[in-house]
Amino acid sequence: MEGAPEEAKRPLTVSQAMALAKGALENCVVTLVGEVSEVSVKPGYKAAYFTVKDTGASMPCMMWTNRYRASGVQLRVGMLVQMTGRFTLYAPKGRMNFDVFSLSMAGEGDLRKQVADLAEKLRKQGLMAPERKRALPAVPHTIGLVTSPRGAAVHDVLRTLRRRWPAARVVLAGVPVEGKVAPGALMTGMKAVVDAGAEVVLLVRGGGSFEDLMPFNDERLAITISRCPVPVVTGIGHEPDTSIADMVADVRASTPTAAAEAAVPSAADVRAQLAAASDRMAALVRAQLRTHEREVDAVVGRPVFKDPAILFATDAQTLDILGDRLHRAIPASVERDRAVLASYGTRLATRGRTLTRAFCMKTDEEGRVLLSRGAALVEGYDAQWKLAASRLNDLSPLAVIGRGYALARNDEGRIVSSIADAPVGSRIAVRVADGTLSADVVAATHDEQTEIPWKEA
Amino acid sequence: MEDTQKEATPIEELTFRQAMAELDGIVAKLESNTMELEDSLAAYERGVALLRALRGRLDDAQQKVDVLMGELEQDASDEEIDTTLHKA
Amino acid sequence: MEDTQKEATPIEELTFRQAMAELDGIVAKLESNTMELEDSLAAYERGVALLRALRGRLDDAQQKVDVLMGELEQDASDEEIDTTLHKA
Amino acid sequence: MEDTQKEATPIEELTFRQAMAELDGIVAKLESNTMELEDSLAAYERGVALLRALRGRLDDAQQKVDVLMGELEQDASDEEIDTTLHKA
Amino acid sequence: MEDTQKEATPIEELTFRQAMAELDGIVAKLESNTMELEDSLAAYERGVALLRALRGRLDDAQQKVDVLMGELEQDASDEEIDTTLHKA
Amino acid sequence: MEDTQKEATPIEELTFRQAMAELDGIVAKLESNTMELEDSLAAYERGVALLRALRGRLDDAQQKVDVLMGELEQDASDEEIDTTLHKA
Amino acid sequence: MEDTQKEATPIEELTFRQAMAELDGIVAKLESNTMELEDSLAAYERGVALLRALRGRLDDAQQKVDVLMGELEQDASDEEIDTTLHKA
Repeated sequence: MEGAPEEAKRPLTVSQAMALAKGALENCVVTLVGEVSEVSVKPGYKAAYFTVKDTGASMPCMMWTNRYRASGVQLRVGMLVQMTGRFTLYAPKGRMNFDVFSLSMAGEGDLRKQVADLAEKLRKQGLMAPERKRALPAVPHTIGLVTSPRGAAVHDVLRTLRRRWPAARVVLAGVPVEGKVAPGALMTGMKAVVDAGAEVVLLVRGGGSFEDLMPFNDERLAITISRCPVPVVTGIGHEPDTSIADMVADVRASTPTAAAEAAVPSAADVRAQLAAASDRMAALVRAQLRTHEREVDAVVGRPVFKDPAILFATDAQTLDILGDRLHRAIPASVERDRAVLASYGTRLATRGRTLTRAFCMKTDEEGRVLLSRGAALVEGYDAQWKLAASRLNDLSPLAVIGRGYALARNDEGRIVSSIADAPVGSRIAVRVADGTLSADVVAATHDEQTEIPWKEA
Repeated sequence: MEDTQKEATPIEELTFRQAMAELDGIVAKLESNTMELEDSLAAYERGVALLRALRGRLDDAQQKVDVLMGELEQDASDEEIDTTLHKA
Repeated sequence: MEDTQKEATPIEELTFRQAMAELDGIVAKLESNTMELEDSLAAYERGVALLRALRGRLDDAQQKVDVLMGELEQDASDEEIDTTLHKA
Repeated sequence: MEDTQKEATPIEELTFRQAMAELDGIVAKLESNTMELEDSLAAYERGVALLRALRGRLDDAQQKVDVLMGELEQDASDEEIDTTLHKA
Repeated sequence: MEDTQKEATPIEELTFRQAMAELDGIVAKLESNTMELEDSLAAYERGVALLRALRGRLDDAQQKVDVLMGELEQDASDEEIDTTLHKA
Repeated sequence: MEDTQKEATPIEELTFRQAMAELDGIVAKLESNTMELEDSLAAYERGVALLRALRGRLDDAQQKVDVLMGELEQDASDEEIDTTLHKA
Repeated sequence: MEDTQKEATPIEELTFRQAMAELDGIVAKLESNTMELEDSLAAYERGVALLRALRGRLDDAQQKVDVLMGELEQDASDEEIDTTLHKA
């Protein structure tokens, strides 16, 4: 465009003309309000295309998808929108577009402001605090459903509940969800289902415009939800708008179906859980039984039960040994004593045989001595006597008599050696050689004195 | 047997959730591996009864809808086999 | 006999674990070989009685568990038939 | 006889171990060969009585244990039959 | 007789060993050959009486022991029969 | 007679040894040949009497011993028979 | 007679030795041949009386001894017979 002034007089090429127009248009940023007449928002497109009109004109618009998403507005035909942008040209078709920078719903501004203010107020009151959020009952037996009895939402919810958890009883409060009466009706419905025993309340409706959803931004409803004795699940199909009800509810689901899914477990999951519990219990009990069996088997395998003989083995052996020793002890001692006695017997017998022998020998000896002595006892005396006898014999004065002499004795026994010795008349005994004569003295003759020669010898 | 003072509630008097919780408790107790054989057996028996009862309830379940307010509009696409509607 | 003051508890009144513990004690005492003949005999008798009772209880328990599991399996297969019928 | 002041306890009143100890003492005394014949005879008689009583007790005990073991084995074989029948 | 102040104890009042000791002394004295005839005769007579009494006692003892041993053996053979019967 | 103051003790009152000693003395005296005839005669007579008494006593003693030995042998052979019978 | 104052002791009152001594004295006196015939006769006569008496005594003694010896021998041979009989 650098050469534009000098080339003004010369006819421009189409492209140059378009570039010139584009430059002129794109410098003009305007804010306008219009009603949406056509909308083409498709996934995959880089931009959202729509048309705004008023009674006199219509204007094609495009908005880059990222910007459109950021606006938070969902375009619908008939919507009154306020937008800021600039005109631009699509050169290949020679079409003018309004390139929208920002978009908001015109006429809703006040409502949004009100809602945001209420949200802020309730937040400050703590109604949205995460710690207030209650957990849903794992297996609700009674589910309160507060929604419109008409339309897809109630059936979506019932179908989902039937599919996932037919065991639950549903108490339904079919109430209007749009219009001025809706908040009060919703509150009445909630009370009705809670009174009917609901353990969880599903507060749902299908999608709608921001204005349609206004009952769910009601402050009284919000307080009712926050004070509801049972958990509340919202399923208000109006992404990306978030209602006050969503904010104070215990669980917020994006759709009625999602709310139903959040409220009940899946029967299949529960069956699986039950099956797992069944298997687990059986396994545990079997394991315990096996453990006990092993314990019992271990005891059975212990030596005392395997071979109970060991219980008494030591005692039995000790007893056998003692028996054996006892067996031997006493006979041995009797035998020993008997042997000693036998030796005493032998010694006594031996001694018995010789007991008197020494004495006998002694007496025999003495006997022999006595015998010999006896034989000689008289001998000495006898010899003595014999000697004396022979000597006496030799000396016998009577030998004289043998030669014829006689020996006369008077009656006194005296030798008559004198006539005086034998007076006449006395008797004398005259010893002759071979005897004695008795003689009487008849006479006496006195001899002359004769000498007796032997007297002098 | 340690828990005899606490008589077991008849299963029919238990809610599904209570029965489920008791079953969970039984499994946990069995897992603790500290029970007497007799208690384990009793627990197992109770557990089996609970299991069967729970399964039975699941099998027999039929959705009941009590309409407390308003009039439910029938949806032609739903098969109404499992749903009993009660008008309040 | 040293433990006569402590009368033996009737086995039926013992839990499995108590009976097992008593049996273990008896076996250990028997194996220690320090008992009087009379005591070890009595202990042996008690041990055998305990052992038999424990075996009996285990058998009963096994049987009971088998029965209970059989019931569960019966349920499961019924269900399968139901499901199959249902789908058909 | 030296021990007459100490009357012998009736054997039935002795425990197995006590009787065994007395028998042991008797045998040792007999073997020491220091007893009077009369005492040793009395001791021998007592010893024989103790030995017979102890043997008798051991036999009884053994028999009792055999019976108990037989019961245990009977149980075991019954069980085996059960198991076999069960498997069949 | 030198020992008349010490009257001989009646043999029945002597223990076996006392009698044995007296017999021993008598035999030794007899063998020493220093006794009076009358003493040795009396001693011999006493010795024989002691010997016979001791023999008698030993025989009685032996007989008693035989009887007791017979009983023991009877027990043992009974047991053997028992064992045999038992095994049969 | 020189010893008449000492009246001879009656032989039966003498012990064997005393009688023997007296006999010894008599024999010695007789051999000494210093006695009166009458004394030696008396001594001789006494000696013979002593000798005969001693012999008599010895005979009696021997006889007694024989009887006792016979008893001993009888016992011994009885015992042998017993032993033989016993062993048979 | 020179010795008449000393009346001759009656011979029976003399011991054999005294009588012999007297006899010896008589013989010696006779041998001395100094005696009166009468004395010598008396002496001789006394001597003869003594001789006679002594002879008598001797004979008696011999006889007595013979008897005693006979007894001794009898004893001895009796004993021998006894011994023989005994041995037989």
